[in-house]
Amino acid sequence: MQELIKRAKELLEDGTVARVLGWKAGDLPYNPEPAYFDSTESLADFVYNGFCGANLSKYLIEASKLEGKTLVCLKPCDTYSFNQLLKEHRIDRDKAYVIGVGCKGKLDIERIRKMGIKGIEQISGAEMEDAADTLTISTIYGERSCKFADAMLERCHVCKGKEHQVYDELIGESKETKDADRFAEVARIEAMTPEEKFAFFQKELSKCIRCNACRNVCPACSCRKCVFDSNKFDSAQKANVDSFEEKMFHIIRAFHVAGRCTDCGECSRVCPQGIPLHLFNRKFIKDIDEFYGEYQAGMDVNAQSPLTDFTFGDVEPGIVGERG
Amino acid sequence: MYKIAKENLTALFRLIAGAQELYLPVKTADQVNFGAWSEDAEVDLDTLKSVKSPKDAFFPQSENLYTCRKDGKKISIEPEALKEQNFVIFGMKACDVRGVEVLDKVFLADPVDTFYAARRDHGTIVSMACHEPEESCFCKVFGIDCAEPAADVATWMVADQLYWKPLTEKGEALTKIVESVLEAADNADEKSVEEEKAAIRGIVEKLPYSNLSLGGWNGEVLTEKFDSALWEELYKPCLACGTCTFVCPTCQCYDIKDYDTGHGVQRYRCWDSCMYSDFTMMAHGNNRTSQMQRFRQRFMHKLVYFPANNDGMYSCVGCGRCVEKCPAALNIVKVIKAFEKQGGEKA
Amino acid sequence: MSIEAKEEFRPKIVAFCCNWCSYAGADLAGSSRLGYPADVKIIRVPCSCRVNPMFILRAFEKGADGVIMCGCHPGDCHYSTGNYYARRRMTLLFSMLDYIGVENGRTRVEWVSAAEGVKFSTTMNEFVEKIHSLGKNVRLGDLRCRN
Amino acid sequence: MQRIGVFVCHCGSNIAATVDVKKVAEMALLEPGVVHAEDYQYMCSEAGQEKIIEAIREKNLTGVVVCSCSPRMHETTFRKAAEKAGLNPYMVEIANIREHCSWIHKDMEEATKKAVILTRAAIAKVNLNTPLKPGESRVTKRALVIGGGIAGIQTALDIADAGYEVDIVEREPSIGGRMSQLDKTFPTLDCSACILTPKMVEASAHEKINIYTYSEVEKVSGFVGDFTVDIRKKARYVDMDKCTGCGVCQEKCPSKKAPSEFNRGLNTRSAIYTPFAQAIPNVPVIDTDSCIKFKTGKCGVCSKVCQAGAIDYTQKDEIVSQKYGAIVVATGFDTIKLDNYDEYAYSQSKDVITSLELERIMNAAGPTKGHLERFSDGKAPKEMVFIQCVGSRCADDRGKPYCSKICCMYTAKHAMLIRDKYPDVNVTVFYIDVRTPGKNFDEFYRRAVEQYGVNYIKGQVGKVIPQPNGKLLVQGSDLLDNRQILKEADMVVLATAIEPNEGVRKIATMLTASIDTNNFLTEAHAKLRPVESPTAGIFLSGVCQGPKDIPETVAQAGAAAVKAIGLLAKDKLLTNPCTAQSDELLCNGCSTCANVCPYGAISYEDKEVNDHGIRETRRIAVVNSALCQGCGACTVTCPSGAMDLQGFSNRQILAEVDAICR
Amino acid sequence: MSSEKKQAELIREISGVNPLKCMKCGKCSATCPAYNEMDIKPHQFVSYVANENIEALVQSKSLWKCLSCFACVERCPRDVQPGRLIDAARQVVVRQRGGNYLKADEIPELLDPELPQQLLVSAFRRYRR
Repeated sequence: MQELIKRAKELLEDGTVARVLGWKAGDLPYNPEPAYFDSTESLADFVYNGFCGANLSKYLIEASKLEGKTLVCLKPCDTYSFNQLLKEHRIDRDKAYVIGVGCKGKLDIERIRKMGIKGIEQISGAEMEDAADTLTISTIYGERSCKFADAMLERCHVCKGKEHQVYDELIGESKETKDADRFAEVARIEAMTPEEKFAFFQKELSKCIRCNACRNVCPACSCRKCVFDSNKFDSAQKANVDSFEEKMFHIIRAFHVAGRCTDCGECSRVCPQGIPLHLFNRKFIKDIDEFYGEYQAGMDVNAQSPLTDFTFGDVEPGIVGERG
Repeated sequence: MYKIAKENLTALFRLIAGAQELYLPVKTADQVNFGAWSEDAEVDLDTLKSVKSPKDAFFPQSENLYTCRKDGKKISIEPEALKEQNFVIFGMKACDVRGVEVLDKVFLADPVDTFYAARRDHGTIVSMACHEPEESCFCKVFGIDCAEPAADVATWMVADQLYWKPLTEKGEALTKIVESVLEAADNADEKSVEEEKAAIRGIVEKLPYSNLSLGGWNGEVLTEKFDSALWEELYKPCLACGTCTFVCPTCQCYDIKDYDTGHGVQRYRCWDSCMYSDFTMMAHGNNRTSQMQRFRQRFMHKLVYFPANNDGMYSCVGCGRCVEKCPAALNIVKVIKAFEKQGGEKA
Repeated sequence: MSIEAKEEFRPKIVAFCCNWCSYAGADLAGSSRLGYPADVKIIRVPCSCRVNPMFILRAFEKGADGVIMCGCHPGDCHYSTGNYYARRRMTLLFSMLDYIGVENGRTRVEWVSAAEGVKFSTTMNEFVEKIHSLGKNVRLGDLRCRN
Repeated sequence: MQRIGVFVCHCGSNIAATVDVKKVAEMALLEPGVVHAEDYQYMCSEAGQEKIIEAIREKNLTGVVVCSCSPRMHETTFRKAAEKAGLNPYMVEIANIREHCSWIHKDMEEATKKAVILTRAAIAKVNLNTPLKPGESRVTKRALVIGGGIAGIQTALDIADAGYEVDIVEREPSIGGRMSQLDKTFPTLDCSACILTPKMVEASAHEKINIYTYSEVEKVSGFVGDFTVDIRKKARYVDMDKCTGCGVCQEKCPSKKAPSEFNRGLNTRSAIYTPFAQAIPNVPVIDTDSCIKFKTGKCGVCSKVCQAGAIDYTQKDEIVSQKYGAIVVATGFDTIKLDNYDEYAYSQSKDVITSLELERIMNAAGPTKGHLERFSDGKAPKEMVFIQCVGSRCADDRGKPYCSKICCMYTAKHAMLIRDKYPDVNVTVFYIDVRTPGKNFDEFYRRAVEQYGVNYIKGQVGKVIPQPNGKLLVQGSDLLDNRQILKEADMVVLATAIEPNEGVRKIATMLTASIDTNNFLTEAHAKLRPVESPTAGIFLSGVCQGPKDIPETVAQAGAAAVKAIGLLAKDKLLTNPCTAQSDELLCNGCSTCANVCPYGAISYEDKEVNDHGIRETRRIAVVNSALCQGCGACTVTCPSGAMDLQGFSNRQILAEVDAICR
Repeated sequence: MSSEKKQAELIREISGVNPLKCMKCGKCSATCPAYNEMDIKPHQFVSYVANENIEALVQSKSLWKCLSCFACVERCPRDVQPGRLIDAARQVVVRQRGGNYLKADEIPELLDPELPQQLLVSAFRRYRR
């Protein structure tokens, strides 16, 4: 982190960048917020630790409109989103100075809470420098600890790899944290009967409060105005009386980002109701991989996205029934 | 005061549900929210905070106002019936109860919101003291005592006993219904409740936000706060989602929408969020055109406009849900602290 | 379900047909007097690639029991490539509907050329039959739209 | 709110026998916006149309629904009627209650119910219709022909004869193309040069034709009727105006080692050269790769000997920018490379040659002055073997999957000519099938067998093995005799597959014309629009579209010319108003729509927008309505819904869905 | 299903070859070094399988004359690969007889010095376990 701050100061001072987009220390041990720093003094609040899960690439849409370059700290998985946004002309490569920051897995405070840990005062082991595999958490109710891996975000368990897809320079080491099959849960659901599937999603989606956090955090949902906010489809934006609306919202959202979703996992990270929203996107990714060949959005800026592409011999939609 | 053993709670719930509707914290797909009780509902009284506040017992996220039916070219209008069934909402925390008081100021003031009023009339609130407050709590700042919650009936869970204390007529009436499963509490019980209260208050003192200062926030500081340059900085990480407003126990804004059912139109209202770009959108456009303005609106409303119109009552109750749920780790505490810090620097 | 109730079930079925092949195929079925149940109602679109997945979801929301999309055979698209895009979109959409527990027989894609009146008619007969066997769409319909 | 009139047609008894038309009209009146409904015997009749016109005028209708037969039948009729009454024709929608209803249902009640719903859907749609106006775009009265072979020349001549300016762009120093390399042509055995040269001369002399040789298309922008093309005129280093074509420079040029492209590398040429004697223009070019002056700076012989002072070593490439209304692609073909067919020993023996090389050898102006001889030792061959289908009809990626179409005939021609000129030479043709569909083609082939005694053996050759004695051992099999053949030959001629010229993919990309996996340009419709590209204003001439022989090429060239003339003859183009439109306030500028547009109709502009008070410059999709054909692919791929299709808008289709599901 | 039909099916399955792709050009026969030894020629082999005339194939000498040099596989323009078909037919026969693989110590006894090298190599390729 100190190296990062030092480098950020240099780049600010020599005028390479006009501002730094990173994280600012929060008032609790686990809530750093995305923040801009436009002076070397302000960098005193800069922080980079295990709770800096936010994917900053989407902020570059606005930052691209500002005067001068923005230094942005991107974790390996964030760089896929950056590339995807670049491909869609939503951000300006010349306006960004990308520092690929190391990542050893990011933490999910909800998982820590789910372990019954509350009244948190301090958490040690979440700093990026030490590769701690145990978190020590002091709380009002006494000291607790947990495995780093157990507190990790779901997405880190299926990490896409520690390589940054795009960067101007790299700072810090990364560690691959993958210890689970990315599609295992999707496959588990696929194997259910229609009744079970329906019950599963009904249960999860009935929690949706339509707060739009998933949409607004999503780097693929970068529309100036979402279809759910415009009258083009007569589609209401806000919660409706019937739970139906939630189902449609999430399917349509997943469809709109199909082939563009990098599986960054932000939707599931931010959902206040803990709905595993990535299961929708990952289903599309799995299908695309199976039907049209493996495709990772954001890996190659020049690759044709699967939904704007075709081959003469593509599978027929009937395969869905035949597959059983 | 009465008491009931924890293992007998199901009997209590069964008794209430036999007479009235019963809503209480229920765990669905790993998340706790207030929901209707049923024999197979997984009741969770240990989790301190439900994800959503229980305000939707009185002010549902969506509710139908009236239905138009089309018959050829004729249209008939059927108003939605008001709530007529009595119900109990069990396990509300002190902050949430204060939240309802805030909503009362809005919906029960003239002109009275009849849908809300009907629900308030028919609802009985059973509150529960917060056994183990958490680091995101700051109800104390608003003068709320989470050890001694208001409500129709207040309850305390101490070890394996639930203590039950009716506070109002409605509370007494409810107590009558469940009398058969309650035992009268004795002095020793009274004492253990007092000990519990002291313990809770002791913890509250240790909470990181408990000493938050609201100095400088009142109905009189409109221009000064409105024009502050700090907003420009503070709003930046905001994603413009509605999480904070939808988990909040006091946010009361709603939008009115029509739904075409094919054979008519349903007019319904649903929660709106001041964070949304079409909030208060009018035919001519929007009077808040930037996210900064919308962000400012939320906090100015909670800490300045509302107290200005309601004898100094803040429309924040310190439940801390926004602290826990904001995807960008923004919240009202950070706003208050930022202003405090700036004030400090100035001074 | 009792036999009586079954007889009462008249499914609502929406068929999106591209103007150049399938709509013409439906016309041919008509002029050849090749019947299919009246439950099928056709919406004309310029090309199968005009069919937005949102249209299909909307039909289900509003109470349709089945949605079928017909277009030119792959390789014969009037706009050369439209149906290839449509094919991918529908494959993914159908797969998603299956995934969330909607019976997959409720959606179908069939390529019907302007000369295939017979195919159009048999396809529609088959599809209506299938929807009959699946019964009413209760999983995707909006409660408010029920009478 | 619209004021809609609904007109229900009985179609005699076609509709009225199974649909209660009165009921349909009655029910229609209950729908929102409907102010008039009536039924009539034959809506499409003069009297029926009159009813529509009258109602529009009297009731101030803003929208019309006709419940009748398929819109494919009478939509135009009713739209015209509405236009007569002063209503925008696009405010008319048809409810198809005949083909889709009365003709397929027997039960009156059921059919009527369905007719009512179909009518309701049409009414719901019309409620959201907006008047549409076909756009207009101007037409530049000039055509560009890319490629100066027989296809390009013929197309250019036909267009020019109709009175329009034509430019031909040819990559080589002379026009003439593949045909100029041929000796004789089947099935008449005319001398190729004798019939081609007059055409070349005619083209160069035509006052409406302008030829850019040694030039390439660099950039294409614009759309049908209004293309702008940049043409790179490569430096010839010879002044076209001054050169008299005397040829002294070529004679004196000391560098004569460059392989002659025209003679397929069978002999050499000078560094300053014209590809062949009848070249048009008869102005040489300097090949800087072999020119001593360019390589070492010393020499300059040509400049010294040129009396006209035409040599100019300082010439630079020049870019000419020109506007065109139509573009014809006539880029032709080449033979495939034989690297993947080692078994035929093409690279091992000089005596294994391709058919095109044989053309040059047989030609009196060719490397051997027309004498048939072996390139290894200059001896006259006694035994010649022709192998068919080399690289054609091949399922793997060594060759091409298609039939090259011309080989059967030219092989028969070669065999016949050799047997005619050198009766002592034995000619054997190994074939898989002999394909001779064409006027006088089979007769021609039979003559080769019957009259000239060419030995046709059914069976592909497996291997050609060069022998130490200089002969070529051909190992084949005779499938009819069921025996394996080992034959010593002096020369082997390979009927090499043809493929579209390299570079055509680049041109297709510039033109946004679609191209198939074999690099043949795709026609707009395989049967009905075979000489047009799906991209408006682009026409296809010759082998660039698919293998064909000279008469077919010339026929297609003429057809392409007619299509181009048809376009150029218009002063303005009316464009289909049912095109996509991008809402600039919703557009993200993400380029997804352009990726799926088959017509290249979408481009991006940086545009200043005012989004509810926020002024900023945004990248916005802009649809060129002259190019857009209205398929709607973009509308679905657009994530924000900014792209919508006029006449089939999202809201219109959803209204139909809603009306049907009600 | 008749047994011939089954066998033809099996041959198609083992070889992964679709004999209907054959355009009867005869390049396989033209290429084949063992052509003269064969009673059913390589190109005929393909049509025998296509026509499900398996009994004749099984009886033929050709089945055991093929060297498995794969020249036909290499040269076939239609991806039909007669060599694979022949190999598959052999397997069908060998499987029917049972004992479709050899132990290492059985091999030397079975070696015939006249046996072409290619056949050996092919056999190892095919029958190893």
